[in-house]
Amino acid sequence: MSTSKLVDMRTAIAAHVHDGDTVAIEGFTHCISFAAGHEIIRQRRRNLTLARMTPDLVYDQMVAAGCAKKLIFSWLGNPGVGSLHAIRRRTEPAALAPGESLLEIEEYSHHGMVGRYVAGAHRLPFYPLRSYSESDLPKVNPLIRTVQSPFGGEEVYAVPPLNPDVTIIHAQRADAEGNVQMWGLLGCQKEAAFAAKHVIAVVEEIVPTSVIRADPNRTIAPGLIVSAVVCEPFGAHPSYVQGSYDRDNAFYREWDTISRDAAATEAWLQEWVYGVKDRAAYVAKFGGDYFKGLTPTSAPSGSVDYGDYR
Amino acid sequence: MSTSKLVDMRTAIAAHVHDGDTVAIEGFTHCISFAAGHEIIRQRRRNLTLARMTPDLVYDQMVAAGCAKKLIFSWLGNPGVGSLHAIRRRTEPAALAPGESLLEIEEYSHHGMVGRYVAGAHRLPFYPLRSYSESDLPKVNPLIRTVQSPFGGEEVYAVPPLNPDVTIIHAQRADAEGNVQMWGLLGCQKEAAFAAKHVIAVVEEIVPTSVIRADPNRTIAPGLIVSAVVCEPFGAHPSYVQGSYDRDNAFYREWDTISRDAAATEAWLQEWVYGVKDRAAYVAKFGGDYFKGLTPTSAPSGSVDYGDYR
Amino acid sequence: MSAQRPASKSELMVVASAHALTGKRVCFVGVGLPNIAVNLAKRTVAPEMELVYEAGVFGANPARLPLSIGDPTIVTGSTATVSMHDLFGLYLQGGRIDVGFLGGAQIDRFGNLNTTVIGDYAAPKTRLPGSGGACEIAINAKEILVIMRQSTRSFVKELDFRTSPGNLGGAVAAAKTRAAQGWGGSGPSGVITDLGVYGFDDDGEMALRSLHPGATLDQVRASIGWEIRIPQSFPATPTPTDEELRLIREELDPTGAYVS
Amino acid sequence: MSAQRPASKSELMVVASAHALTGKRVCFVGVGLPNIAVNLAKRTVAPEMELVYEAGVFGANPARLPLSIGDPTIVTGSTATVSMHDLFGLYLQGGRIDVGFLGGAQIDRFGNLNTTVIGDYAAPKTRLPGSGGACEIAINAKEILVIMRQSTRSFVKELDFRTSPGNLGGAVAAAKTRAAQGWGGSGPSGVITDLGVYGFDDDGEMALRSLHPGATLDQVRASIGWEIRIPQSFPATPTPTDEELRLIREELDPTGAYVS
Repeated sequence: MSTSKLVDMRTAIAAHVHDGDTVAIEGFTHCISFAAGHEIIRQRRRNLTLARMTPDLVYDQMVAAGCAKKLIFSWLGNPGVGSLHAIRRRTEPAALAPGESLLEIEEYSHHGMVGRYVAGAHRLPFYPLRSYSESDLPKVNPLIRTVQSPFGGEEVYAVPPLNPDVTIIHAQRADAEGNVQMWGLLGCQKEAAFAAKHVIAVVEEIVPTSVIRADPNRTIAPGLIVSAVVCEPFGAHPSYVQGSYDRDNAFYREWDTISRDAAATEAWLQEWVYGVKDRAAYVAKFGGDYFKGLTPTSAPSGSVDYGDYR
Repeated sequence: MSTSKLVDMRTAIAAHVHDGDTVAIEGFTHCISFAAGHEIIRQRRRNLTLARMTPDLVYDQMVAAGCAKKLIFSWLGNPGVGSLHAIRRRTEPAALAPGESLLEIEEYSHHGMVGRYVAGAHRLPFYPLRSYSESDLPKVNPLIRTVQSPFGGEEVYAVPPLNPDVTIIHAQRADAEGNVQMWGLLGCQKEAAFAAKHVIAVVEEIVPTSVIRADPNRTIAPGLIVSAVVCEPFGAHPSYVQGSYDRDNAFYREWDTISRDAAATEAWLQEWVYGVKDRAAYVAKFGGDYFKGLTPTSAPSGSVDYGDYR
Repeated sequence: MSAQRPASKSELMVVASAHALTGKRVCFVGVGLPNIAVNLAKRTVAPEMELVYEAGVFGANPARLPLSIGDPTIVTGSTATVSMHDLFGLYLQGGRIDVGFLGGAQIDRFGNLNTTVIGDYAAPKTRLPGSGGACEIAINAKEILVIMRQSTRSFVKELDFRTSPGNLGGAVAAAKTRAAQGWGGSGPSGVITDLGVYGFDDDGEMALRSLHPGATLDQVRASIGWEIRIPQSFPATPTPTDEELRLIREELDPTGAYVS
Repeated sequence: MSAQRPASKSELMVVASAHALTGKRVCFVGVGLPNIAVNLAKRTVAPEMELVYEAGVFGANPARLPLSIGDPTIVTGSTATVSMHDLFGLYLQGGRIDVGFLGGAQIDRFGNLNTTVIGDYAAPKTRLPGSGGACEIAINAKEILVIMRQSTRSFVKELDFRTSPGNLGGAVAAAKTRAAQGWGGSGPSGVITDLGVYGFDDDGEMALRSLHPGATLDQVRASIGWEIRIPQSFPATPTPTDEELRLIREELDPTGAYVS
């Protein structure tokens, strides 16, 4: 119906990510677009405000590469492993390298970050939630406030909308118009996408529109809100894509070692980000067997019937 | 894992619907549990507060049968046809039969009703929305109020939580523990179910738990929140179940004629509700070929892969 | 196709409504005439238009004419089928809808609409369906098109109940309220009746834009409960083409259930 | 199985945590030790327990031990996989979670927890992960179990930052706040360490409930930064059974990644 939005990653990032932008690469452990993060590093974007519930390795790498001036987040760690050391070097004064400044920090809880995206996506001035009561978080984040219920006067907490300039989501599949379908952990991709001015959808596979239309309940973002579609197999590595490949837990552990040392981190970036021209080259560098080892056996959902009504 | 919650409709209604309760039979045009509504009529429940976005024929019939003292709703019509005449006879003073009193009315817009269920399900004291501005609805419903944003002071409208004593949803399938899966129009079934103290899930088919677990993204309500599971094929007729049978548009039109006349309405209730002992008898009364005529040809969703990760 | 019988009043409404959708992208569809108008537009002047049904469907591709807004045919083959919470929150309130269609039992000169009651709210003469999604469509869709047949009962000086706001008491008040209250849209942009097409002038008041073939100014004036603004000159509404009539009569409403 | 090597401190923590889950229905699972404890409980004392992962999974049935909270193995074969919005809104805030597990860098005598910073917030000595879901789990899960190794660095008189509220300044203040602020839960019910199991007394203050085999009161006192309440008499924590140790060592953590 519409014209194709299919572009390569370089084009998508060049068109939609600009210095100073607020960028959200979402995906809760699952479907994190490392491919987009690496291309942002290669294009040497600067002064980005990076929003993400769990900054994960992708933001640790982007911070190490000097892309970020600020983080908006709710949990700052290497899931299942430990710390994000590059980010710690920019948040702990004693660890700060000469000439570097501290990252700006704006911090919430998980529900608070979700609420920020929901408010942004629903065009609400705030999102109410039962969190933060007697926590010190509201003391250090002036954007966590209370709101009084008009029914009985009870006070709950509220967070303001977050509307990224661009949200980047990874998913299993989309059609060329940008209708995106996803299964497994849904994170807050839908809300972060609807909250954004632009959406870049990165997928493992481009499918005909008929595949999307055969199962419309699986659509998390319609082409209407998507500015660019990028087909990038293994684009979420070292995170994973449900049904396509496994989380590369070995790399998550390895990053803990690499990232403890600034020079080793820089060397890694040189080899695996600056040193490859795109994700296809990154995948090729691992060798085909490497990804075979991450491929799960099949667990089919089964098909349901929507019925043909004429 | 848990014990079975599978019961027949008579048992489910007897156990969970009591005189004076607030009852929500949800389903937006799709998957409306007429089977439950008819059983409530047969068990002669009284003084119910009936909540539903679109009361539809099911509440017109329940009001005609004398079950209701109050309606909470957002759109009061026979969709695609016209008025709900039995309800009009209880809302227009000139049409009121001797000895009858006016129904209590508490009325919202669609988004407002959705918001009431969401607030109820999320345990929030209110739900904010950008609606009602300059409408007369807040003047006639004191539960539509304004709330001030703690960010910039902007005023938006708010509705209070709705927590039905029991929510009844219909869906394509569930397992015996009450894990419910649904596709097609999702309405506000999930929110209405999570908002309720008890949930009765009525389904076309009971499937093994393995079918549910093969596609966990399709689950709209987990067994955790479901008190009773009823297997009731064609239990949504004359509304429809995506992929199973079509909406019986002829009956929706026919009801317009029947319901214009109080005596004809009563005769219909005698024949089709009081006169049959359960939904199976109702279906048998139509004859098997009748429902064959409502069965669509197949439109499969196709299967996706979740991957077996060991 | 030739020697078509001339367009009926309903057909004139449908075709004029379709024309008003020229080039539009995302349209919130109601049942009945708006539904046929939108499907006609999609086959003619707005092939890229996405149909949104308030029941929770985006990018519908119905294989038959849906009787109700929740017909299963709007789901099968659609781009996205979502909960009402998502539909009203993400799509409508989120600002993704270009055009919403509304109708009503009463409309006033500023395009405010009543779909709630005739008479007193607490003791109505006629109980109407109520808002449904109309109140929030009026506020949050970027623009509103109204389809209604004209009569002095429906085009009234004063509404019995204002369900869905239009231009309130005029353009100035409306602009101020829209900004202060964060409305997503700019209100009514056109009213299509069985006699003509109306726009809203700088005062926010309804004014004739074109007169349907066969209709007269006397008919227009006699069926509106206030002195309707009629400009010095105005065109005739274009006569439906043979192809438009064929689409309506053969494809969209072959039984004449809506457009007769 | 016999001639097992004796239980390690981590194994004692895991088994004591599993025992604390006896008969529980819905548990919010964290990674690491809590994850192993919950999976052990499901195989022993709480077979009907449903595992909820904050990543969006209800009724998980992991085929392997998940390294992270978002491992694909928690999705495949689960009862429901949902958005974070649903997980935190409908399940947690909605009041459907019986037990939440928390840990932290610091805990005080009232069970308040710090997972945010060591040192000053604006210029921290150590930047920790932050809240994640901990703050809302502490408030909305019906009860909280804490798993932490004891040390004077972590069991402190005063937190550097209160990320997740426990019993605040004591039972009276906590009860008042919980009612006024509409908390869904009643806060911490137990703390399981490498030395013992603690409960909370009528003042809302931590008190020893049982001492692990091999641990001494001197060790307990030396690794807590305040004068810990120790009752006149208390039992020993039950020694892990052979079957419990076998499950941990052979099924749940065969590589000893967590429990060693």
